[in-house]
Amino acid sequence: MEDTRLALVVLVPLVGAILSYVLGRAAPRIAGILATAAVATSFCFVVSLWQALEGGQTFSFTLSSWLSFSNIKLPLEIYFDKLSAVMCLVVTGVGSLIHLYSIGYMAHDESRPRFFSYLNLFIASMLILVLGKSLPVIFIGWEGVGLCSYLLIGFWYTNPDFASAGRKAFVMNRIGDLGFIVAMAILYHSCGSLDITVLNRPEVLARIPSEMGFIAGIALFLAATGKSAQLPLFTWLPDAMAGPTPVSALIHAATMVTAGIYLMARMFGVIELAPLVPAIILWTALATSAIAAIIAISQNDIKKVLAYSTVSQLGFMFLAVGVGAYSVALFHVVTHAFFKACLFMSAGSVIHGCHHEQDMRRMGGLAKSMPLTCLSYGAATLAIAGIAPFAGYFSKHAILESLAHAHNPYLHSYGELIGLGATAIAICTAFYMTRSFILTFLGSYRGEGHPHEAPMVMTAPVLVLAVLSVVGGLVLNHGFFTYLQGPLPPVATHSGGGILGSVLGSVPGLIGIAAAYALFIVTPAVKDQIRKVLWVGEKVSSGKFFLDEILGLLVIAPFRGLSVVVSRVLDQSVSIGTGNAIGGISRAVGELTCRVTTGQVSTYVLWMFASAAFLLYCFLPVR
Amino acid sequence: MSFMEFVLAAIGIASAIGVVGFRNPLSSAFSLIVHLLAIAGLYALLGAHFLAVSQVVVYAGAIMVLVLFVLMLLNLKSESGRRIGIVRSALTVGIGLVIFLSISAPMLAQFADLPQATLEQNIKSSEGGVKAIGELLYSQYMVQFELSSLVLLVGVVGAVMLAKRKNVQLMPREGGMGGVK
Amino acid sequence: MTIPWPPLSSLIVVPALGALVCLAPWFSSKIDTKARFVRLWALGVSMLTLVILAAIARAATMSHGAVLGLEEAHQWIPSLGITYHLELDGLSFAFCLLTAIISLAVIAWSAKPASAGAGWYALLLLGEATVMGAFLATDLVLFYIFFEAMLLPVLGAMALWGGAQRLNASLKFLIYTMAGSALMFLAILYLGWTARAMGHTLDGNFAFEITTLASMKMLNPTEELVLGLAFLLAFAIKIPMVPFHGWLPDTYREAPHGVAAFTAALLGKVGIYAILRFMWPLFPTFMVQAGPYLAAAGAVAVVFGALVAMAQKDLRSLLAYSSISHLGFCVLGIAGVSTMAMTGAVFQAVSHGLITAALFLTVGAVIDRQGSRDFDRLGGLARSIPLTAFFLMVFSVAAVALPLTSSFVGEFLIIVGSWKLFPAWTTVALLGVVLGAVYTLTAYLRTMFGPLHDTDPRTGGDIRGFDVVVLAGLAAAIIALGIFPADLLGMISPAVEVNAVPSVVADSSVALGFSR
Amino acid sequence: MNALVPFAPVLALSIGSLGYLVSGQFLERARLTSLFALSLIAAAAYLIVGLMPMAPTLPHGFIINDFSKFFAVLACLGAFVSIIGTASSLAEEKIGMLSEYYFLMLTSLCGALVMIFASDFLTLFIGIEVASLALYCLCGARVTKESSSEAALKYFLLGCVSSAFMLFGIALWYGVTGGLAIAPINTAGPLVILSFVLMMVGLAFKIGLAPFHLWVPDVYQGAPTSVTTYMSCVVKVAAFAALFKIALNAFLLPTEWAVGILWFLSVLAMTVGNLAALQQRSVKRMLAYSSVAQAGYMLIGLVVLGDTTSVLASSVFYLTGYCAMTIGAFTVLSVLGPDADSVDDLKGLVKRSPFLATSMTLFFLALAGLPPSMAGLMGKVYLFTGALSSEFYGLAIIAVLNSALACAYYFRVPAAMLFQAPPTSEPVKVSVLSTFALTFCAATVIGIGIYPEPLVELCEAVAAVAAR
Amino acid sequence: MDPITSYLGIACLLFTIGGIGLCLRRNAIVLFMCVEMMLNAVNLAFVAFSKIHGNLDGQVAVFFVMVIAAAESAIGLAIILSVFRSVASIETTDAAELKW
Repeated sequence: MEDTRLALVVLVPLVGAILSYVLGRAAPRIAGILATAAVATSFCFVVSLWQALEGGQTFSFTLSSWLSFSNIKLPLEIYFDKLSAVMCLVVTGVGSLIHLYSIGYMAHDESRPRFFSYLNLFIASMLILVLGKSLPVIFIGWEGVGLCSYLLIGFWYTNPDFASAGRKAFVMNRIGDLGFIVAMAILYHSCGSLDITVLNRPEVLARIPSEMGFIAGIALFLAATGKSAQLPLFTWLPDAMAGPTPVSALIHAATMVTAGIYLMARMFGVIELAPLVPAIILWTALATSAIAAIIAISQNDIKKVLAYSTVSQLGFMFLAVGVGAYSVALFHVVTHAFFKACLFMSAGSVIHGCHHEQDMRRMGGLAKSMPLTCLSYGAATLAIAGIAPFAGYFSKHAILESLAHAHNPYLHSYGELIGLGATAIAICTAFYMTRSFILTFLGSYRGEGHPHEAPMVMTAPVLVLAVLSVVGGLVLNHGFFTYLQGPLPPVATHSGGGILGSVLGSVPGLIGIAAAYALFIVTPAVKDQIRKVLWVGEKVSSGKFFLDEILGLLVIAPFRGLSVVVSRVLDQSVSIGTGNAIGGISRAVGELTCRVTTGQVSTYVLWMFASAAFLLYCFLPVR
Repeated sequence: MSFMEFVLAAIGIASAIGVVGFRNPLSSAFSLIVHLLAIAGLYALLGAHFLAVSQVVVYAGAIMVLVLFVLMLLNLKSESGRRIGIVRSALTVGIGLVIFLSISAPMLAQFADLPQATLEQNIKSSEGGVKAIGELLYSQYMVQFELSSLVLLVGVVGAVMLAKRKNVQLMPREGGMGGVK
Repeated sequence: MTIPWPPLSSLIVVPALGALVCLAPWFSSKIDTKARFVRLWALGVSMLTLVILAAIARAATMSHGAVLGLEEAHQWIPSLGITYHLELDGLSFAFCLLTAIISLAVIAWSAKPASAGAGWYALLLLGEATVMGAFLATDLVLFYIFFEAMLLPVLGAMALWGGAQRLNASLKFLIYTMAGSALMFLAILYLGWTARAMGHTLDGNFAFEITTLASMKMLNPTEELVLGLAFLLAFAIKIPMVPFHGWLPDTYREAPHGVAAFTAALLGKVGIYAILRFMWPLFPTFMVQAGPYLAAAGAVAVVFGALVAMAQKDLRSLLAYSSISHLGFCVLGIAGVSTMAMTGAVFQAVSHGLITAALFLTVGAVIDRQGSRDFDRLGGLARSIPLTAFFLMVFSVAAVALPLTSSFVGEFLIIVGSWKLFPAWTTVALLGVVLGAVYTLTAYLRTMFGPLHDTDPRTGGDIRGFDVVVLAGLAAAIIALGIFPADLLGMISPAVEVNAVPSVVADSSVALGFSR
Repeated sequence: MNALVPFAPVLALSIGSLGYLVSGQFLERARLTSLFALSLIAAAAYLIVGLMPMAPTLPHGFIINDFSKFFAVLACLGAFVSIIGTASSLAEEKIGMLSEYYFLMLTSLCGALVMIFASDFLTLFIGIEVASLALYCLCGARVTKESSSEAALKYFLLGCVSSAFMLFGIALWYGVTGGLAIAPINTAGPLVILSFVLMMVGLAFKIGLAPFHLWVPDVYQGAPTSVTTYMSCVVKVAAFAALFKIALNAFLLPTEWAVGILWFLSVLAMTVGNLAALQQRSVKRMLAYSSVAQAGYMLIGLVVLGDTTSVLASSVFYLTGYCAMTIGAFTVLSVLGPDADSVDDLKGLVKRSPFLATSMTLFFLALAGLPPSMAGLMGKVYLFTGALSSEFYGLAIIAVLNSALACAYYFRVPAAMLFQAPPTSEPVKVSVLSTFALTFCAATVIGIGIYPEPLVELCEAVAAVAAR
Repeated sequence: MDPITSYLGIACLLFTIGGIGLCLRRNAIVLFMCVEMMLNAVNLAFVAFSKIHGNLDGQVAVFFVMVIAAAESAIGLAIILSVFRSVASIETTDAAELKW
């Protein structure tokens, strides 16, 4: 069903992006308000559409015939179903809060109009991503969010490191995009369409040859690893913390990075074509999650901790994807959006309050000076640690549970192992999050100046999100999976359980919290002992597993070298050199030819005679 | 080949080599005169009497006198400076040999065995007396004859144009002539 | 089918006459006195050309429903079978539109070389006329004439107002092009002669008109191979394809900005156009056989151009090599029989024309301001020239083929279209997508981001006035084509199908070789 | 009187020039003399056009047909335009003796006409000598200039040698056929080939085909530019006419043995000419080498001679276009002054005289075969189509690659004129006559290119007669 | 060998000797004389052919060649004089300014 509201959902933030820049140049104050209003309006439209969704009802809207010509049909069409609805609500909802927060956070930055313009542009792109009816349209959003991410990471572009971080994010996303494009190519040729509503039909999927199905699945997953920061493409996400903190909250925690999971859920039919693909996804997710969690333990930059935690949590979501529990993954997306946005924004408030100090070693004891922020951060920490009844508990528990129901032939013998690993990661998560909480808010203040609580315009949205982190899981837990059963396959989970179940389910989180509390508050000496014993582990962890270096050595350096070699040798010497050489040779031969003309008659006559002799010798039949 | 023919041919060839070989241009010129006279003799032996006379008058007479006059006017010595290198000489002679062989071989092959009878008849019929040639010139070759006057006219006018200079004196250079620049 | 008015020739004649009028004061007395009027005149003429093109297309659409096969034919040299034959179909239209837009943009662009007067506009208009001619001509000899002629105005402008090495660069450009087209020239004549020798022509004379020649099917595979290679060499140099790009770095380094924009945007496109227009119909068997190699060449060019661009320290050189890279996609697109890929290739060619011209102009503004084009002497300009920075960002983003810009449409269609025929080479070309992002963003980073490196500003500041309109117009065109490409695609694809596809499909023996 | 009719043009020229020589001694007025010379040429051309076709009968030694008429008119036209174009530069070249100068030029033209009309070898030879002897003198006409005399000496000595070869060839022809008429040969054998080769040496020299081209650069450079202008056109026209006539009417080409010789000469000429021209700084030498190369192209028509006459027509067409180009180019040089020779002398000419620079550019574009002056391009279309249709692929490829190579040096002169700064800003004065000549040449190179149809038809007709 | 034929041989030989002289000598007048020698050689061939064919055309040709040779000598010597005036030498190695 065509619905203009759907277009407005996307267009309002787009117009907001333009207006907030243009009008914002005149009055910077207005930019943030405009942008926030735009997203909020969009949110309202989403809500009204969501309300209108009943049963199998969906909405769509065609913006342009786009790539339709001849017998090719690829219109620029957006589409609203339950899955999109969930994502849209998160994007616009959390997005509005973060916009609001940004008004405060960016209050003193002179480039506010640009910032809000980018933010709105991001929201628009993200909405296109989640609303796209066909893969190319999704790709529009996919690339759009990448661009906005690039622009926002490098927002403070005068610092070349920040600008480079933006570039890194974009390029790594581009690597993933290759997968997206390849998948589109394969699917188009096999199925004759790229419409997601068509592609998930079994009879259409049956047309894909098996090896192509495998490649398409892997390609899609590659795309997802780029966007959702999984191995081997996750190193951009920690670097992306160069951007302003609201950006980290919005893009690099709540919304954009979950696009990979959304894509997997959207294209589950393709993902499951070859059973090897989910297995690969699962293992990759597990490795990513574990590595990120380990790295997070040793980070001192508060945003870096959160960034690695995000990677780790994204890995968790992919674990669910790997076992086919897409709605569980989506659930985690939602709860994660709540608590991670809350965490980031709290961290932003902390940074704001500490005069742009990000190093946790120069914080401490902020609970006193910033009680509201401390409260929110604490609530979100408990949520991410998976303590019942906080939001994270439900989604995490559902994931661990669904792991047990994996029915992938490639995973049969490893079921327990994966479950164990995931549990260990959960413990780890609780540990490092507690550590960050302790370092930041407990103890005494170690930094300079006087920290102060953030203004109301910042704390209010944080508190809203904190509340959501607390109750979100509980509220959504019941209806969420059944709600998504239309667009997604059903999951065999009845998570939450009773009170006992909740207590049992919270154990890993509690262990982590307890360990952190023990090591950082009770017996710091033991902590140092452990650090001494596990010095290798610490090196690896604080060195971020040397992934950047490895990637640099294995990928970037060879390409740099190749580029220089190709440029110097193939281009300058061979291609251009050959042309020059031919020119040089003809000139030299020409010079020689001229040398015959010595200016002396005798020589000329000699040549004449010689030539005549040659002609006579060659062309006379008798010799 | 009669003895006379042989002698004249030998003189002709020898003097031709002399023209090329003498280093003094005067000697070359005299050698050329001998050569031209020998050729005139050959013409006479072949029965081309008119040509023989013309050869003596035009070539040995007019042209060679002109050449000698110029030679004397310019007061030239032998060719100065470097000799022609042995390589170049050998090359030249080699090329000359190729040309000689490739021209003469087919020619001699073609005309080696002419029927003697017709040949003698032909020789007789082409006795180049003044009358016979004159008749041809004024009938069949009338146009060409007239055109040859144009050739001579060009020769005259051209020489005049080149030699005559306004306001430019023919100034003998100091310090001897030839080769100094 | 013909339309009475305006005739197709007016697309060539109007700019050509306009150019002559520009030159008139040059012959009389002083050069620079009427410079402003000359500029307005040139603008008017190029605008008029665009309007005429639009009018023709509109008239055709009104009467026939689509721009298809508008013709204008006259006898020219009957004894040699050479005709004056122009045709405007969707394929030509796309390129003519590009030509008209780019000419207008370059003429309107205010930053021209200091000493350039009326001659600048005259040469640009002549360039427009000749390029239009090349895109319209269907008689091979006529095409060849335009193909050569279009070189000269560009060469002249470059040699007049280029950098220090401008003469060497222009000489190189000339020689490369001439060497390339020499064999094509022979091949054209061979075709004309064969048509006569086979007795296919009505009047027993040579024939050079493409539809006549193509309908004859007179070549055996060996002939197709040899002639096809001769044609291909010419176009490979013109496009340029690796490794025939030796002229390109020098040219783009030395040419004035406008000329570089004009060259990069239009001249190479003639190669792409001609392969579709002439080579596919004339040498279908050869083209099918050469397809994989062509695809390989295209893919290699994509990666090669990108790799070399990564190593450049000079903004203009980087643009030059990026051009090679982007055109590699076009080559990949026209390598195989796929309406999708071919249409995409044409679209990509148009889009690349717009984007690269815009980039050359914008980068020109940066270089003019900074007096340097070396990365080491640029940086942080986003703060001092924000508008330029904005446009450069828009065009860079377009260059890396982000969706909703025109180049995405082209690259997407090419990749998806070629995938089935040449999966391996398409994958290789995809690598260029990543590398493209690397060098484009690096260039942007080194130019606009980082600490301000504003030591030696030459001119006051940001672009302004008319130039903003020019860039905004180009940006609008790029984005409009990115969002609403369907009309243009719908014009291109039937023309492409008529030109390339049926000649192959009809021949079953060829179809065998076609299954890669 | 009727017997004299066929000779009317030659007579008019020769008698007129004689009278002119005599009267010229009394009135040395530059403008008058050139006008008189021009009117004579015009009269001759008029008479040629009016001539009735006539079979070669003794005692004439002349043959009048469309072929010879075309070439004769072309030679007259070339002489006419080159005299117009260069008349005003004679004073600067310090050629004092104008009446002798024009007399020799007219006589040389007369010789050229004789070459063109000749129907026997003797007449042909005399024609060659009349034309050549006059030219030897003309080359040395700038008596105050060392290089002029040197050029004359070289041209003279080498020209005589080539005449000797030619004459030997004629002697052999006489030896084989027993007559001197240019009539179809009825025997074959090595002597015929030998005769052809020796004559070819002589004619290749006159045309300036490599490897007998060594005099060309020296003489073109050393001779007064006005003479070079004249020579570059008229001598080529006459020598090509003679060559075509001999080859087609006497040796009955196409024959198997001739193809190799002509192919070799053609390829060598275009390659050597183009390669040697690459490095020249002197424009006259460059044009000289270019003329060698162009002669190579023009020979193609004869090389590839098949059963159709149109290939020969293409050579004639190209020759016609070439005349306009070369006269134009040399005329520009002569206008620039007697010593304007180096490329540097042309630097920035466009600032000093847009007209000269534009027309020179047009001529060079034509030589390079580029639009808009498409005489060269159309000529090449015509020539190479012929070569291809006779299946001379190698020749066509070499020729076409050569013409690409040639752009390298043809570019240099326009580049210097248009793109470089002038050493002085002093404008160049162009006389009315030169302007006329240049305009005529430019119009021709453009006109032939844009509307070649009439000339193509004419050339086809001419070739059809020649090959009969 | 027939005597007439041997004349042809002599003509060839003289022609060649003249040519060799042209290649080896430097004095312009000597070169001119060598040219004359070559013409003479051809003349001899003409006369011999005239005998072989039994007509006088060859001899007429020789006559014309002589006329031409006379004109040639006038012009040639004038040119040589002219060169001498400007270069003060008639050696071709000295009059070699035009080259390459």
